[in-house]
Amino acid sequence: MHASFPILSALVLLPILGAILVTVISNKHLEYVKLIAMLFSVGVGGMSIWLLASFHSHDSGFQFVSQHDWVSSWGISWHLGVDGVSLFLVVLTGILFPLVILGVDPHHDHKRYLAWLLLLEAGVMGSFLSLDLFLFFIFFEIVLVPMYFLIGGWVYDKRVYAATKFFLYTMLGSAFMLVGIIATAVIARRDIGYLTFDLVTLAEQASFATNTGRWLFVSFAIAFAVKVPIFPLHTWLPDAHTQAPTGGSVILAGVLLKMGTYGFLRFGLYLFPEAAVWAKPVLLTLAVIGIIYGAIAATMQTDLKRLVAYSSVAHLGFIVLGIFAITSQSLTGSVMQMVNHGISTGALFLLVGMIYERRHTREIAELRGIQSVAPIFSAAFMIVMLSSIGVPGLNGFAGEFLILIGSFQSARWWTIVAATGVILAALYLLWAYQRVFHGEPDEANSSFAEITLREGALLMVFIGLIGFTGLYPKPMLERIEPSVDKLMEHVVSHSDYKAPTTPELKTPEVTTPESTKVEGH
Amino acid sequence: MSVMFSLAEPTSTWYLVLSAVLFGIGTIGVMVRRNPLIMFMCIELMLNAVNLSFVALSSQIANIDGQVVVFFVLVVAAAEVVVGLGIIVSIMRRRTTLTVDDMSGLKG
Amino acid sequence: MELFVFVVAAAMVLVGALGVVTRSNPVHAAMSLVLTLFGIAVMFVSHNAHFLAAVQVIVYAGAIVVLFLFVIMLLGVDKAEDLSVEPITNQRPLAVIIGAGISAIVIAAIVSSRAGLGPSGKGLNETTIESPDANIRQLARVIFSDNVFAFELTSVLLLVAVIGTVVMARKTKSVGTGK
Amino acid sequence: MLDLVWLIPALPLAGFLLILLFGRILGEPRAGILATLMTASSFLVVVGVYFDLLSRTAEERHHVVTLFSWLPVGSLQVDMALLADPLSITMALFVTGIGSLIHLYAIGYMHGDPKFSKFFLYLNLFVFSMLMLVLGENLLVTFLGWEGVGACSYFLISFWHTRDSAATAGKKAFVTNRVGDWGMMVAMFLAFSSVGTLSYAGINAAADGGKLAAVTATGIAMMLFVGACGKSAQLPLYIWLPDAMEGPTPVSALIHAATMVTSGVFLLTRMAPVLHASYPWAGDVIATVGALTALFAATIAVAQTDIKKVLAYSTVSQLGFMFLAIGSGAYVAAIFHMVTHAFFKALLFLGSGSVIHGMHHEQDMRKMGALRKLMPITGFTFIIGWLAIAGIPPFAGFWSKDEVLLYAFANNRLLWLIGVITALLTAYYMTRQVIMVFFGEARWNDHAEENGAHGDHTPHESPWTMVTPLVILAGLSIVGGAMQLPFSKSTHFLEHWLEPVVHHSEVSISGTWAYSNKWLLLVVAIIIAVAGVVASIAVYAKGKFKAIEPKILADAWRYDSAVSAIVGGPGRAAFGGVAAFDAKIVDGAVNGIGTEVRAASGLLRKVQSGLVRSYAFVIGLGAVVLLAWFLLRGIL
Repeated sequence: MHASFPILSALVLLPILGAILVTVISNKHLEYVKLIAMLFSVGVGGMSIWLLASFHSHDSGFQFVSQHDWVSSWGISWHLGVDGVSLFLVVLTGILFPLVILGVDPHHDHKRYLAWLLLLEAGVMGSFLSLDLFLFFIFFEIVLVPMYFLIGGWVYDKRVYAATKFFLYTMLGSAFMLVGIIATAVIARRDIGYLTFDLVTLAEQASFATNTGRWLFVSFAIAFAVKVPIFPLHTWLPDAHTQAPTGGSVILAGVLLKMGTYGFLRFGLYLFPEAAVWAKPVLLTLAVIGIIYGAIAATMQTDLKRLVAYSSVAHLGFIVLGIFAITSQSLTGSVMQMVNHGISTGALFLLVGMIYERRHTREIAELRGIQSVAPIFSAAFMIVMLSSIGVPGLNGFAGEFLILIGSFQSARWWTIVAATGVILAALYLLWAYQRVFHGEPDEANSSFAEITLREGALLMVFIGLIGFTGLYPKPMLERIEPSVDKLMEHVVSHSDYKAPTTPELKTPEVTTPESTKVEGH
Repeated sequence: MSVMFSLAEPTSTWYLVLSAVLFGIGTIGVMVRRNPLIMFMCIELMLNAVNLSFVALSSQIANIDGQVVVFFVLVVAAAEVVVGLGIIVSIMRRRTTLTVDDMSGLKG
Repeated sequence: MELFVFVVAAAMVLVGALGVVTRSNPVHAAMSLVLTLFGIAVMFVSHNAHFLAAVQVIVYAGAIVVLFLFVIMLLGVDKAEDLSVEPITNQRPLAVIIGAGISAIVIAAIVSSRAGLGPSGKGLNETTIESPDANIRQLARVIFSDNVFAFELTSVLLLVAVIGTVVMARKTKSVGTGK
Repeated sequence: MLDLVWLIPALPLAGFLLILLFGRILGEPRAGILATLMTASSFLVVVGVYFDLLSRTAEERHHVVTLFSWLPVGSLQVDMALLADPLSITMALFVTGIGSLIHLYAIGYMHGDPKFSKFFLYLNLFVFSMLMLVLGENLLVTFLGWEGVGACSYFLISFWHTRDSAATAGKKAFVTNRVGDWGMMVAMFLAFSSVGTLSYAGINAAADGGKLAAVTATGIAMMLFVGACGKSAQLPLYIWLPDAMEGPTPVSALIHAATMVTSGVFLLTRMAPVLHASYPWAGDVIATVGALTALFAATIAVAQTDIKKVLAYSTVSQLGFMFLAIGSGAYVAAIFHMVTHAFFKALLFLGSGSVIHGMHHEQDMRKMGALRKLMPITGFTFIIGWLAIAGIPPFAGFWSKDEVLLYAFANNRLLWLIGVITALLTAYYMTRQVIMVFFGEARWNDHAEENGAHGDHTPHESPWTMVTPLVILAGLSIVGGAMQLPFSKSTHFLEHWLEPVVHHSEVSISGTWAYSNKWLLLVVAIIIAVAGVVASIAVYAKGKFKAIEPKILADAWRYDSAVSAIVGGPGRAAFGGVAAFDAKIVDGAVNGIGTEVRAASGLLRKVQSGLVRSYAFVIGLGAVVLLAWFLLRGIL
């Protein structure tokens, strides 16, 4: 089954084909343009779900691997593979793009918009699937171009400023990474015997001198830290989010930021375990600062979209905390939270976009009493918001809790401080909710239209995911965990890091005479 | 004189020196003249200088490849002149004087 | 004899070149260019490059210079350029220094490495009465075998140049407002 | 029957889902009836489970139903599992029982509200969450319910969100609760890292077996207490509860008196072995905070004029009693008081709701009076509630309060004294309330015109749906004390019932002075209660003394306003400072770098003169330099 169809290559290449087709078709047939974009994105989404279905859980290695020589003299290969760490990010990407394409209308320049989106999808897919440093870098950079145009091409006033800032900022980070990638391959040649950019070969066979490894790690970390973003490199994010069209914001929050955290896992921890353990205190501290700082900054925002953007800074802080706490639970939680954040914050951006569609403002002060006129819309917003706050039973909690309980094992005080972030999350979101949805609607808001069928269907997908993942995360966890554990073993065996051991589960003294299992209810 | 003549058979070095001088003159022309047409002609001078050196060296090392290169240079020069003159013509549609010093729209 | 040819041809070349640089009237400059080109053609002949000499005369001296003259006439810029003023400070002395410098360095290089090159190719075919097309045959064989791809590319290049020029020089309705 | 435990929360959940889907179609009153039926049938299941448990031996009264594996990661294995044992079933009994009554009541109370079905939607969700909280087999399932009730509380407090005060109160409740939730989360982390499981059985077994270091146990206990302080409105986190009275009165009765606010007490009881394994000062902290909260809130209640605010502070005060009991090691007493309190406080709240309903949404007690005749059933049942809370025998509150005080005395006499003073104040302010509302002169006509009332504004008795629960609860308030009578060991029914849960941790006071003189303490308690009632009658009914109601008490010691001032003033300024820091300094640095680069390139830009011949010169110069370099290096 695996060998017969190169599904991963198809996941990467199909969107590119779609983008080309969309570009080629004449603007006069806009419906064809849309149709093509839909077909391709839905096709990729379907394939990603098929990938999920045929993924072997409890298998820690890379699956569906596709490896072909590319620039063989430099050891660069087209090497794609998926494991538990990347699987759900790929699926999230596969699901999010068709939803955005189907559900969000850019109002003008559809063709350009759709072409960029499809190219973006290819870049993101490629980044998550690449197992070759060089290939990864290429996809990592490809992403910038469509995102630049998506931020800079639609809707708001300061978009060019935001797009330029986004581009330069992330470019700067990537420059360091490029140096790091080349240096890694060249230095590792001594151990391996030949020049290769292959991630697995490098990670398993190369060993770097302590200082070299640290420098290399730092060069990668800068790029990922900008992308995540980690405090204090985050200021491009609020601008980019605020100025991007709704679809762009959803994608940016949903999958693009995850490229940073994913990079930390895949390239930071895996390639340079020793250095990652060395950098642990710094990154944990920055993560915790990001959690608190992002939340506080979010509280004081007057622009709803900016508020959500700052909340992303806080949420991503949790993920980074989980990654660098390096325990089974925290890493699993981080991977899960990457997906959860993509769903819930993506949905929040969708909702804010819907508010903008109706009221043409994002200013909290100009919105009021929407719950009275649009109760269903408000309910949807409420559910998504509660997920973002981290109420148990919804997806946000499952990831956050795993991160925190895992991090507590190895980074106790950081975790205790980080956990206060949940208080602040409630504060800024509820305060915003109160100002926007509660109260008596004034004249401008009393005609706020209730949710349409299309919007409702779109949100139902998100809410369904939020509920399902929150209540029954097991299928997800058992696919993530083996890979994460393997990664952790790799870190432990390649550094002096000791994984914290939780005490053996003691069988409770009070045994139950007839404990029975009831499946579901 | 005849002794000198007979003694001094022109070797390829002579041609190369001539080519260098011709190239220098062409360079000076490009820098000094303001009429783009004449600047073009000076560039032709430089190209010819190079052509000359190719042919001279071709015969010195007894290799036809030098002449092949000259052949291609001729073709490219022709193309270049065509495009260059086309540009000049379209520029002249918008301006009255033809001085490169006036075409400084790309200054920083 | 060869020396004589060289001296005459060199004189033609240099006089023509100086003429191009110094004559203020573009038409005169173009005529000086023709002189240089002929001189070069003569030298080509003396190096057994008969085909190139012919092409030099036909394409360069014929077509290209005629094209120059056409444009000069077409644009009506045959007014003499005022060479007594130089708007850019020190441009002329600097230009002379640079030009002379390039020449001097190249000459120095030539002179210092004079003995470095010996015959390396298969030799050039002498053009004789029996085989008047020896040079052309040899050249053609190389162009159409080893360099056939580059040769085909030149045809594309020329095509592009022609089309480009036509597009560029075409009179459009809204001159000055772009598009 | 025990395997049907999952039905207990499932029924309200089904109600929630049905109303979610068909709420608008059902409309009033069918949505309410559906919700009530769901809760009532849940109650029936609980009763069934109760009898099933009762039929077993004490050791077998522990039954786990695992629904599915929730969060299994490595050594962390959390199941979505329900636990049926005496404690959880006791809680479930009164949650569903009182819940059903309040649902019924709400059908009448919410009559005519445009969001009628939505109200029951939230109520059913709340009951579901509360049942998850009490039935949870591990801390995480409890936490699911814990946050769920918090969210429902938020929805219901801000139910009439067009009023700004209601919206703010809801937010305040949620955020303050979150502070407590932080504590509970840290407690879970600590428990997991030291025991390796989150299940109550595992943690408690470790604590009982001495495998939990005292310092860890203390940490867990204190963090749980922080959580309990948030949820159960103890000092210093109580501030949300009085504001929560912005919600509809059935909500106040159900959530903010009978069930949700007691979950802190439940949690500490559930984790009693951990508390037992802690340092002794942990219990003292809890008892002291409880006693202080009790006294603090009671003093405030003395001067309140809003009928619901009095009850709200009274609730805080009574919760303080429960924590006093917990801290003294008297878990049974705490649960006992919790149950009786649920009866009479729900009764009082529902009674006040009936009054408010009858008074056309007037809550100021100064505008009431002499309602006894116009609202006979409400008045009669309210008086029973009053007697119960004031501690007059043989009503329920007397027995439970006495039990708490008995243990407090054995533990720490100073705290006992505080408890007694609080009891006195309780009797005093409750009597004041009853007199102001039901006796004296009718004052509701005084302000009728200026309030813009029109037509018939005479108070009226409430419909049967509202009155029936009052009567049932009144009955329970009378006989509730029978659960645990101090006469002999054999009448300690509740203690026997709960023994499997708390037997290791319950403090034993037999042999202390307090135990041997418990009848004396009982008499003291009666005297105190009667004294409070008499004093209040003297002040408010006979007018013999001038009422002492200092402004500072009416303003709740200005604690709430001080907190608001700090949060709204320096707190907000600090937050604003951070936001400004982000915009000016962090982002400023980024933009600053951009500006600097731009300025530098502005200088370089001048090199681009636009003069082709100058460029040619530079190219030539470059060629000369390069060539010269080649020549000198001998490359040429």
